[in-house]
Order: sequence, then structure tokens, then C-alpha cells
Amino acid sequence: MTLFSFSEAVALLAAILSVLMVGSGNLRTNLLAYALSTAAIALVAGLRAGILGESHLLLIALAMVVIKALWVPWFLSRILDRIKVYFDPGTVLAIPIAMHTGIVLMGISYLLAGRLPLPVDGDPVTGSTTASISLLFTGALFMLTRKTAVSQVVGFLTMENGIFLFALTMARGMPLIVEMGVLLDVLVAVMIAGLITFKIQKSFEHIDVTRLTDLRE
Amino acid sequence: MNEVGNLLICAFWILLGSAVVSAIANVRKPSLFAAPGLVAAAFLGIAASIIGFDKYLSFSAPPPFYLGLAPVAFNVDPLASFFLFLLCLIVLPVAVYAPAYLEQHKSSDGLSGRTFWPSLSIFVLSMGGVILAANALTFLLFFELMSVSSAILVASDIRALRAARAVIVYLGATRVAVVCLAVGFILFYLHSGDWSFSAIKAGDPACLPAAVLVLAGLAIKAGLWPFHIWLPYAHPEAPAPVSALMSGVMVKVALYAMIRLFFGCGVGSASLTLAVILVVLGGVSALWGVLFALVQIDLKRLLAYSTVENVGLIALSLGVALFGKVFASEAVTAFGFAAALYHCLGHGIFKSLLFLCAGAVDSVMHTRDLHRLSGLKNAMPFTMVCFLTGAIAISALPPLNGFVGKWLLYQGLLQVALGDGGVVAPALALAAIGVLALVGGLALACFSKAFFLVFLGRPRNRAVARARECKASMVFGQVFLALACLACAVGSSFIVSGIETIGNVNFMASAATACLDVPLVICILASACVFVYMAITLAGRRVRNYSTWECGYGALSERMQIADESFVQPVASLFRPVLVYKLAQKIEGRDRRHFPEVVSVETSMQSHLESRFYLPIIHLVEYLSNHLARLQAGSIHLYLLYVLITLVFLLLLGVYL
Amino acid sequence: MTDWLLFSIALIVLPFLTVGTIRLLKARLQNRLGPPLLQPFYNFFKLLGKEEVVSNDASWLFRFCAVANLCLALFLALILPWLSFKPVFLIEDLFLAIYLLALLRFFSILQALDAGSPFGGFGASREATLSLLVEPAVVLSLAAVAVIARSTDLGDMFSFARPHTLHDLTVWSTAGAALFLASLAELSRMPVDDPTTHLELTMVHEAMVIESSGPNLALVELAYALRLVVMFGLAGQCFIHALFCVIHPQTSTLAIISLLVIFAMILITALVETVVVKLRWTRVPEYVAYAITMALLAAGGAIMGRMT
Amino acid sequence: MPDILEIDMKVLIALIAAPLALAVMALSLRRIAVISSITSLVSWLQFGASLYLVAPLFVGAGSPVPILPGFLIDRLAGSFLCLTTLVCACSLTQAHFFFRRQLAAGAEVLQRVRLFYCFAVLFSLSMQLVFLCDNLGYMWIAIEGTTLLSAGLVYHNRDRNAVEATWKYLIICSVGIAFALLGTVFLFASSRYGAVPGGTLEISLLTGSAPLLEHQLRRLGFIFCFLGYGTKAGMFPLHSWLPDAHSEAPAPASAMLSGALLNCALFAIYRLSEVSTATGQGAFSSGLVLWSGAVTVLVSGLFLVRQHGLKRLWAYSSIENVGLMLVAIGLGQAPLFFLQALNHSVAKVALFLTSGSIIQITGTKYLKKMRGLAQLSPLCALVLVLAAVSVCGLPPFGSFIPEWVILLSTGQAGQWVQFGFVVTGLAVGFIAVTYHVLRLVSGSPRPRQPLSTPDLFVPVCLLLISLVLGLMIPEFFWGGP
Repeated sequence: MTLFSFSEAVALLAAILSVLMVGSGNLRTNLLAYALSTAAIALVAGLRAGILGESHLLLIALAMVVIKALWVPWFLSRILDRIKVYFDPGTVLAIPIAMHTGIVLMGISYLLAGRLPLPVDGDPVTGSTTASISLLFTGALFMLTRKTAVSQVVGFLTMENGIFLFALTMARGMPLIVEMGVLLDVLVAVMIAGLITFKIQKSFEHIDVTRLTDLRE
Repeated sequence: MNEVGNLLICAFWILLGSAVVSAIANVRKPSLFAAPGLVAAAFLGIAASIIGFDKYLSFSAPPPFYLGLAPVAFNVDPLASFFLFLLCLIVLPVAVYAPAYLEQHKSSDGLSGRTFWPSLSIFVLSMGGVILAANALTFLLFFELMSVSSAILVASDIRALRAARAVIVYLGATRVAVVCLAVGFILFYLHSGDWSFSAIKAGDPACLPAAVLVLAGLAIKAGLWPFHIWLPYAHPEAPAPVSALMSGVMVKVALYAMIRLFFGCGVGSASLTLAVILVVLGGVSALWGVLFALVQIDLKRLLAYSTVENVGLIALSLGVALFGKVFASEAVTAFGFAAALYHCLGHGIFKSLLFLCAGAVDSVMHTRDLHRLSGLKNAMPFTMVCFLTGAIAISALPPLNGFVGKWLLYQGLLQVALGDGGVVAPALALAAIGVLALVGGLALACFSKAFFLVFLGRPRNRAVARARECKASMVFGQVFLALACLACAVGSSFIVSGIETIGNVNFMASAATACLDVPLVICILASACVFVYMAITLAGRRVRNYSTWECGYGALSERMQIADESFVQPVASLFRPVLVYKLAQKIEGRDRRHFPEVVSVETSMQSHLESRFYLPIIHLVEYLSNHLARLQAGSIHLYLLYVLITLVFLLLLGVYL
Repeated sequence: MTDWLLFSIALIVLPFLTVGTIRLLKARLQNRLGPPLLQPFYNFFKLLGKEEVVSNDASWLFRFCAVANLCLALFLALILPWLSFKPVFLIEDLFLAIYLLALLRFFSILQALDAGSPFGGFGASREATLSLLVEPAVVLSLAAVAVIARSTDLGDMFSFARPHTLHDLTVWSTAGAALFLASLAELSRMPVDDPTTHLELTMVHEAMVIESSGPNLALVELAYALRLVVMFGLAGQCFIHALFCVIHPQTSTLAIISLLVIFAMILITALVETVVVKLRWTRVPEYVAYAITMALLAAGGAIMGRMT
Repeated sequence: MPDILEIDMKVLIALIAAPLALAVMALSLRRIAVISSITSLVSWLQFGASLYLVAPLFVGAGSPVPILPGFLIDRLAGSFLCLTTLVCACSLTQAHFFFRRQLAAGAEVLQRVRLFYCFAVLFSLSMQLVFLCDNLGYMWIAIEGTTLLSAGLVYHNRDRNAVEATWKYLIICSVGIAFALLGTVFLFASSRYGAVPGGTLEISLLTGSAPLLEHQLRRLGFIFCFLGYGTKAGMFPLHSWLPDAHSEAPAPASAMLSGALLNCALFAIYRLSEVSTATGQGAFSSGLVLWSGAVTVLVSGLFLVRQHGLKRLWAYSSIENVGLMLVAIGLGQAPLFFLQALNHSVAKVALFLTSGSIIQITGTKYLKKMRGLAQLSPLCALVLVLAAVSVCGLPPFGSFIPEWVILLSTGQAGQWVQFGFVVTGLAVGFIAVTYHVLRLVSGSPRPRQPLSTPDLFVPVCLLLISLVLGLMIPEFFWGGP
């Protein structure tokens, strides 16, 4: 097994971890699964850095581990502790069904990935492409089926991971500053979202976003 | 720049200046600035239109002013001069009348007080602009300005929700009109590549959709059936001077645009369709308008519906003239054209007169409800004579100008019947003559009703005893217009020959009008009346005053007079299907046949057009809006789902297109 | 000059005579003795000499309208070709005549309403309704005549110098019928209005003039009589023209015929008023429909005539 | 004339640095009056500076001027830069009056106002950066930055509605923008297939080598970016966050959101559609933009019929205008797009600022409870009516001309269905706005006395600008259709 195929496997592992994340109603478990999946993607980035010899990828992988895999889950779990909400108050779609849907979506991702043109470098990247599309789907699924504000943030971050992985695969050589900027934006977004989650709990005494329907026509 | 241009520019600045000054100056009476400004501008306009009557000029605004695609350009030609003259002629008495009216009407405080005068100046200015506009964009600029300023004027009594409703209906109708006009002008532009009116070939068969759209837009503004619904809402709510201007001039401006676009160089093979549309819409609106006018109980609403009638007559005349153009029949064109323009002038004068009279009554009695008015004959003698003049004129009775206009139309129709247009055109023309006769009879009934309910009979309302004639300036406005009615009739052959110069048509109509010789009729009738009156009074018989005949039962109560509904009931029940006329009687009591305790009769009517045509459209929009609003249900999951669905949709499009 | 003289005599005599004749004929048909033939004439002068009572609520319009109506009726008599020997007047326009008639109605309606009497009000309401029903019939039938004459000058339209073809026969006769039927309604005769009942509330004309008295009433009655004879004469002229399409009598004969036709109409009116009952008000439109149908026939005939 | 124009870097740096300094000042100074006066003064200076910067572009040949790698300024960007600074200057000036009244009425907390100024100046900075970016990545970062910073403005009131609106705004826009990032990645990938070795995100390079871009990836990239920035612009059916956010933010912030932020997203869409057009296969993308614009106009017109909040009403009207601008972009007419944006921003800012005063006067934001404004404050009612008229595109105000030209161009392009959509949407929208405004103005007022006096200096000035724009726009502005 070459290093490259190992990185492909890790990418798929990240996708599978995120599908598993859909299978839990416990918010802290979700965060853990998310953190592991992000770490896996960071690992993919690191491996790619090794394979391609692009040192700035290593930097990105490092930043990712620190910010997205460590700080964000920590920050969110602290918020969970503060507001004392640990479980989703009931999902829109039953949890097992959501997870199975995730698996099906992964299959669809595989089909879609096959349709994309190969990258110019010629490496067979079906695995990581599948993983990234699947991560996108899973994130969207998570956002759509979960009711708490924190789950939505996690879903959004999962989608972001998918995009990152995709950029890593398809668009090798994205400028470092862009990647860093994106990371910064994500960081700020999570901070703001966390603050607002806190505020939602204070104002509404729940963080169930399906019940935020005062503003409507 | 010649003197006409200078006069017009002068008038423009005076109007703009008085608008700005009356808006900004923090004085008790903004009318002190605005009314003299309007009068001065009207004089300048009259001078310009008389001097410029036989001139063809064009000028445009200086360079920094530009409407994006076309300059702000104006054109002076005989047709425009004619309508400018009409505008200024009406503005003059209205400007004199308005200050006293507003003072008496107590609507000069709050928003209305501050906006009335600036809006009035802008309104007059924009009507002038529409008349002089030389290209589509200038036209629309002033057209919208005219609509908005008049809407603000209609909303003068903004506290009343009725006024708000009127403005909504009015602006809605105007918007649809502008949309039609805009689309039509754009289509014209795509054909000709030029925004100026002189390039528009409305008769070109390729431009037929554009021409029909423009016609529809103008018909909405003119208040032709079935687009007239805004008129009876907007006119009653506006202050009387504004109603006078709207009804007397503004609807004419739309008709003016029809003449400008469809007559000039625009006659072609497609003009026949336009002529048919005009004739049919004109005929129907004449009948419809006068029928609804007859059954109205609000004096100004009645006048508004009568405007629909008269606009119909003018459109009918235009259709006839267009027929003449299409079939190259000089006599038909001459009579039709003369009828249209003469009636524009005539109706402008007498409808303004009637609105001013109605305003005078309103300002004295504080009601326009015909149920609560009557017996003002002794309190307001001048207003009564002026209203009578207007009523005679608008019922097309000789010897006033209304008659001359209708006479020309009859002659035009007869010329169609005499001409060689197969069987259909003459038959239609004779049918139209029949309809006109019916319209004449209805108008007579309508205005005799309006006149007697306001002025004749015994007072129904105690306020009548306290009523006094309105202020001298208001009387002046009315008398001026009444005399204008008479002058217009006396000088009819002169005016008609002027109209023929405008239309560049055969001088047949003026010759015929000269033969009709209205002055002679007036002289004979007047002298005969004087003679008979002298004969009767000089005989010196005693005249004894006594109570009205009450069958010997003692004093009649003032309610024992014929009321509005009972007067029109025979006619209304004749036209029951059109008016959706219903009469609900209620007689209650233990022995209800002999000792009724409660007796009430209520009549109701409505317009099928509103209930069956316009309301469903509004309901459709509301239905769509309600259902769309469900999309915005507040759930963030739903919103996210929309994003994803859109994504999938776009991806499918991207893959398969 | 002679025709002016003759015409003046006819203008003065005929109105009174017509009303008197109708009354006399009606009385005789109903086996009554009836008033003298010249009773309307006597009445006129008697009324002129009487004191006039005017309502407290009436305005100057009340007396003005009576005067104006008489003048209008006289003017109409001058311009409408109701006698074949009527001399040419200055203005003889068709639509002017029709609308002067309308003006006359307008004034009579105002007069009826001025005092605020309930009777006057009902009369006026009915008069207005009748007039708008009758108007299309009158206008259409005369317009049809104008079409075949190719002119709206009444003198030209009713000129015997113009060639009369057989085609015009239908137009003239139907126009005449329409005018006659319309004038019965217009002038408030049976079957639309019964001028002899005792209840004014059911009437049109009598209800309208209920407030008039003395000289005022005299003027009103004279104006009415003039209108009556002029309308009958006009309808009669149409029939004479119809006749003229077939035979061509002398001018002097025509003069006598025109008088005879008026008499015939008087006779018919008297007969109708004896035989027929008054229609219910709601059924009046059905009656007027006949007049309008006749007018439409005339119009149709005129257009067909143009074709051939 | 020099071939490449020089941009005065000092002024540019000052332009960028000023907001940062202001933000620090807002957090450190104590007195709100000082903060607000300095901020409004500096914002006007910024407007002047941007005019000074951009003026050379309009004098010369007008070729784009590179500033730094990845940053570039051309005529369109320069125009939008000036517009954005103008909108921010007006809003911040009005904010001075607005918060003074709020504080006087005791409806405001000092700390929040301070934060408001901090967020507002940073927000304005990030909006200005959007127009200077030549790099899709930078542009993405700047636009996401505007989302995050303006979330602070929407959050300003901190009540339940504000929290809800902020949450929706943040999540939906972030998801949308995430798709835009994906689209950016696709575009980058598409450039690696021969167009630019190693790939590029520079828009000028992408446009220059457009025909060589990998077709399928480019199209996917366009779709994702369009979806993302369309969400940010409030295109139907992605507009769901917009009425909430615009109505819950304080009036000056609403004005900035509506008058400046929407332009940023639309500018990004315009840049992308430029790239698509340059490939020579732009029919799909321009058709897509045109259609979505037309549908947006129609639907928002219908949405306007049933409204309950004053600022929500104007928010939907903004969506309608976004639709119009999309149509202009779809027709490929940059000057027309800018003209529409300019007129809309000027009128809408006036309207939102006036609405802020109206809400202060009547003490409610619900249309149902607002009655008789004509009695409460005649001047305010008049300004509201005129501003509404101006927004609806009636002459003599400015919006009339771009709307007219948009219709004309749609007709010239032969797109009659879209033409019908736009015309119907505009007519229905106008009638609906008229209805609501008249209901607001007429009737007898609920609170007998106005709760506050309006500050209408800024709106009146903006209306005058709109008037001038309506009467004095020469044809060369868009080079003739």
C-alpha cells in the first residue's frame, strides 16, 4: 500500500466517521466524531504534503488540527456545558434512518465522483473525491435533520471539511493565503455562532432552532 | 428662441417657483404665492398657445438634463397649442376658485395644507409637459409626474380611509396604464429605432400590438370602459378644483395622446382595427357611464361617471374620424375630428364648471350626498345659474357647447352612414346614432335629477336655512366657466375652423357649423322669451304666494318629496341587468298592512365589471401572494432545504442544458 | 307671402283646434255631448285673466320654464316641417330640432320639480323615463329619413322636389309610424298616460303641471297643444311622403292632405283613447319597443335603399 | 497619457486603515457623541477619498489598474467603491441622529452603540475590499467577512427576534457562501487544465484565458458560485434570510445591508458571469442569471402584497431590485447594472433611514399598528411617500431610467417571457407598496402625539440625488443599448 492510497483510505475514513456522527443523538458524541473526522482530513493533508512535497500543505494541516479539530470541539463542548444541553430534543428524521440515508448518499457520491473529470496530475483520486462529496452531503443532512443550534454548526463545519478535502484533491495548489483566510473565517463564524447559541438559550430557554419561527410571513 | 418658447419657459419657471416657494415658505397662507403664480402661468400659456397656434416649433431642455435615452424634448404645433389652451383656460378659474374653497373646506391643515399648492402647481406643470412632450420618455416622465401629483391631491383628505382607497385604486390603474404605455413604446422603438413621437407609425400592421397596448394605456388614463373604474373613486375624493382639472383636462390629455399618435403620420392599414376598438369602447363607455351616473347618490361621483360618458363620446368621435382617414372620406374625417376636439374643449369647460359648482355646494353644505341636499335655490343663486348652465351644456341641449359637440358627432356618424363603406359601417353608424340618442335621454334624466336634488324643491336639511352663497372668488370661477360655455357655443364655427386647421382636414365641418348658426338660435330664443315674459307680466296679473299643493291635508313634511332613488327607479329598473339593481322593501309591524311600524326601502346596485372582472384578478394576486407567503414559514430547516433544492435544480440544469 | 300668412293662421288656430277636436271626438265616441270645439281657446283666455298662485317654495325657474317652453314650442313649430306649406325658416337642422325638443322636456321637468311637490316629482320622473325611451325612436326614424335624403336639413329632407322612389316608401311609412307611436308616448296620451283620470299620482303630464295656475297654466297648455299638433303633423308628413312615392299630387292638394292627415291622427288618437285602457307603468317599455322597432325598420330600409 | 494609471497608494492605504482606527476608537472612547461625530466625518472623508481615487479611471482610457497581486480596480469596481462609501457615510451620519434619539428615549445601551460603530466600520471596510479583489479566493473571504461582521449589526437589539434573525442570517448565508467556496475550488480546478499551469484564482487571468478552461468544471463552478453569492444577494428562493435580517437590524444598519451589501454579492456574480461570457459559451450562464432575475422580480412583487412589517416591506422591495440587477447582469450590461444599483441604493437608503424615524415616531414596526403618519409628522410622511415613489422607479426619480433601459434591453434581446415577468412583478410591487404606504400615511394615528421628532436631513439629500440622477443621466453612461 502506497502512501497515496493510504491517504485515500484516510479520506474515506473521515467520510465514514461523519456518517457515524449522524448516527448519534448525543451532542458530545457528535462533536467527538466531528473532531476525529477533521483530524483524519488534516492527516490527509499532511500525507499529501509528504507525497507532493508541498510544505505549505503541512502548515495548513497543522492549522486545521489546532483550530478545527481541537479548538472548535472544545469551544462547542464548553458551550454545551454552559447551557447544559447534551441531547438533541428529537430529530426531524429518525436517527437510524438518517444514518442509512448517509450511507446511501455516500454511494451516490461515489457515482458522482466518477463523473467528474480527473485532475490533470493523473492520480486516481476517486476515494477522496467520494469522501469530499459525501462529507458535503452528510453535513447538509446533519443540518437538515438536527434541531439544535450546535448541531447546525457542526453540520456546517462538516460541509466545510468536505469542501476543504475537495480543494485538496481537485485543486491542488490553492494559494496558502486563501486557505488561511477561509480557516479564519470559519473560526470567527464558529465563535459568533457559539455566542448566539448561548444567547438563544438565554432568550428562548432552549436551543431548538425549529422553534425559532417568530419571523415569518 | 422665439416668443412662444420664451413664454412657455417663463410659465414653467413660474409654476416651479410657486411650487417650491409654497412648499418651503413657512407662511399661514401658501395660496398667496401659488394662486397668483398659477394665474400668471395660465395667462402666459394662453398667450403662447394663441401665438403659437399656427407655428411648428421644437425645443429641448439644456444639456445637463437628459433622460438617459432621449433628451427632454418638446414640440409646439397646432394640436398641442389647442390642448395647451384648454389647460390654461381651465387653470385660470380654478386657480382663482381654489384658495377660497380650501379655506371654506377646512382641509388646509396638516399634510394636505402643505402639499396642496406645490402639488397643484406640479400637476398643472406636468399636464403642460405631457401636452408638449415630443418623445416617449419625456411623455412618460410628465405622465408619471402628473399621476403622482394628482394622487397626492386626491389624498388631500388623508384622514379619511376612503381617500386612501381612492388613491390606491387610482395609482393602481395608473401603474397598469404606464406599464401598457411603456411596453407599447418599447415595441414601437424596436420597430422604428427612434423615441420621438413623429417616428411612430401606429397604423403599420407590424406595430399593431404596440398600438393596441398604447391605446389600452391611454384608455385607462382617459377612463374609457372597461378601464374607467378608477374615475368614480378618485374624482369624488379630490378637492373640487382638482376634480375639475382631472376631469376637465387630465383625461383629455390621454385623449390628446391618442390623437397625436394615431392620427398624425400614423394612419395605415392597421388603423381600421384601432378605429373599431375606439368606436366600440367609446359607445359602450358612453352608455355605461351615463347609466351609472344616473343612479349615483354622491354628486361628484355622478359627475365622474358622466366624465366616463363624455370620454366615450370623444373616443367615438375619434373612431369615426379614423374611419374617415382609413376610407379616405374627407367629410367623415372632418366631422369626426371636429367633434372630438370640439367636445374635448366643450367637456373640459362644462365639466370643470360642474365640479366647481359641486365644490361650492360641498363647501357650503359640507356634504355631497344628494339625499341630504335640496332647496339651495334661494341661498346660492349664482351657483344655481352656473350649475344650470353646466347641466344644459352637458346634457347636450342647445344652444350651448355640449350640443354643438354632439351635433358634430351626429353629423360624422351620418356621413359614415351616407358614405360608401358597404353595409356594415352604415349600419353600425346608425346603431351608434340610436345609442347616442339613448345616451342623450339618459344624460337629460341624470342632470335634471342632479340639478333638482341640489337646488330645487323644499329644503330637506336644516343647514340650508343657514347656507349662504359662496365667496366672490368662487363665484367668479364658476361664472367665468359658464360664460366660456356660452362663448364656446357662440364661436363654434370659428373654433371648428380652427380645429380643422389643426387636423389639416377639409373645411366641411366649419361650414356646416356656420349653417347651424348657434348665435342666431340663441338670439331668437332669448328675444322670444323676453317678449313672452314681458307680455305676461305687463298684463299685470296679481301673483299670490301659497303653499305647495298638499291635497288639503295640511303642511307637507320636507321628506314628502320625490327622492333620489324614487326619481331614477323607473330607469334603473329598466336597466336592471346592467346595473345589478336591487330593491329591498321592508315593512314591519303587528298588522303590517294597515299599521306598519317600520317601513324601509333600500336600493342597491353594483357593477358587474368590478365584481366579476377586477375583483377576481385582485383575488388571484392575493391568493398567489398568500400561498407564496407560506414558503416563508420561518423554519430554518425549510430555508436550508430551499437552498439544497435550488442547488440540485441548478445542477440538473447545468448537466442537461 | 301667402304661405307665411297661411302658416301663421294654422299656427294660431290648429293647436287649440286639435285639442278641442280630440276632446269632442272622444266625447262623441263615448256617447257624451262633450265640450264645444273651441273650448281650449276659451280656456286659454280665461286662464290668462286669472290670478296666479305660485308656491312659496318655487323659484324664478318656475315661471321662466313656462315662458321658455312656449317659446321653444313656437320655435320648433317654425323649424319642423309639420305642414307641407310651412315656409322656409332660417335654421332647419334635424338634430337641432330634436335637441330643442329635449330642452323643452328638460324645462318642463324642472318646472314640475321646482316647488317640491310629490305629484310633480313623480310626473317628472316618468317624463324623464319616457323621454329617454322615446328619444332613440325619434332620432333613428328621422336619421333614416336623413340618410335617404342625404342631408340633415329638414327643409331638404321633407322637400317634395326631391325624387321619391318606391324604395323610400318603406322608410317613410315606418318612420311615420315610429314618430306617431313615439309622439303618443311623448305627449302623454293613451295608452301611456290617461289625461282624464281623477288621480294625479298615476299621471305624467297632469301631475307635472299641478302647481301651475292662471297665466302660467295657460302658457303650459298652449305649449303642450303646439307640441301635440307639431308632432302629429311631423308624423303625418312622413305618411304624405310615403304617399308621394306612389302618386304625385299638386302642391295645393298636399296642403289639404297635410291638414287631413292631422285630422286622421286626431281621430285615431280619440279612438285609441276610447278603446284602449291605460298600460301599467311597468309595461310602457313594451309599448315603446314598437316605436323603436319601427324606427329600426326605417333605418334598415334606409341602408338597404342605399345599396340598390 | 500614460498607459497604466497610477493609483495614489497613500490615499488607498488611508482608506483601508481608517476603519480599523475607527473600530479601535469606538471600543476605547467613552462618549458616544464623539465616536459618532468622528465616524460620520471620517466616513465622508472616505467617500471623498474614494472619489479622488476613482476619478482618474474615468478621465483616461479606463483600463483596469492593478494595485497589489490579487487586487485590481477598474471602472465598475471604482464606481461601486464610491457607491459603497457613500451609502456607509449616509448611514453612519444618520446613525448619529438615530442613536441620539434612541439613547434619549432610553431604548439603547451605550455598550451596544459602541459595538455597533465598531462592527459598522469594519463591515464597511470588508465591503470595500470586495470590489478591489481580483482574486476569487480573496473575494470569497471578503464576502464571508461581510456576513460575519454584519451579523453583529443584525444582532444589535439582542431581543428574541434579533437573535432569531441573526441565527438564520448566519447559517443560511454561511451555507450558501460555503457553496460559493466549492464553486471557487471548481473554477480553480478548471483553470488547471491547460489554461494556466498550476491554476489560478485571478479573475483577470481567468477571463483572459477563458476559452481554455475545462468546460464542465467551469460550469459547475459557476453554478455553485451563483448559488452561493445568489444566497447572499437574496435571489429567490434563497432570499429567506433577507427580510428577517433587514428588518431586525437598526435602521442605519438596514440601510447599509440593503444599499451596499447586496451590491457586493451581485458584483461577484457579475465578475463570474464575465468569465463565463468570455469563454464564448455564456448563453447558459447569462440565461440562468436572466431567468433567476426575472423570477425574483415577479415573486418579490407578489410577496410585497402581503406584508406586516414596515422594514420587511422594503426588504422585499430590495429583493425585487436585486432581481432587476440580475436581469441587467444577465444581459451583460455592466453600466446598466451599476446604474440600477446606484439608484436603488440611493433611494433605498433614504427609505430605510426614513423608516427608522417612522418607527421611532410611532413606536412600532408593524404596519397594522401604524396609522395617520400624515397627522403625526407631515414632513416625514411626505419624505416616505417620495422615497417609496423613487424606489418604485417612477420618474422623475432615478430608478426610472435603468428600469426602462432594462426593459428595453430585455425586449431587444427578444426575451419576452422574462420581459413579461419583470413588467408584471414591477407593476404588482408598485401597487402593493402604494397600498401599504397609503395605509400607513392615512387614517387617524394611534398614539395621538409623535413619540419623537424625525431627522430627515440625510434622506432628503438622498432624494435630491435621486432626482438629479433621474433628470441628468446622459446616454453615454451605458454607451447606448
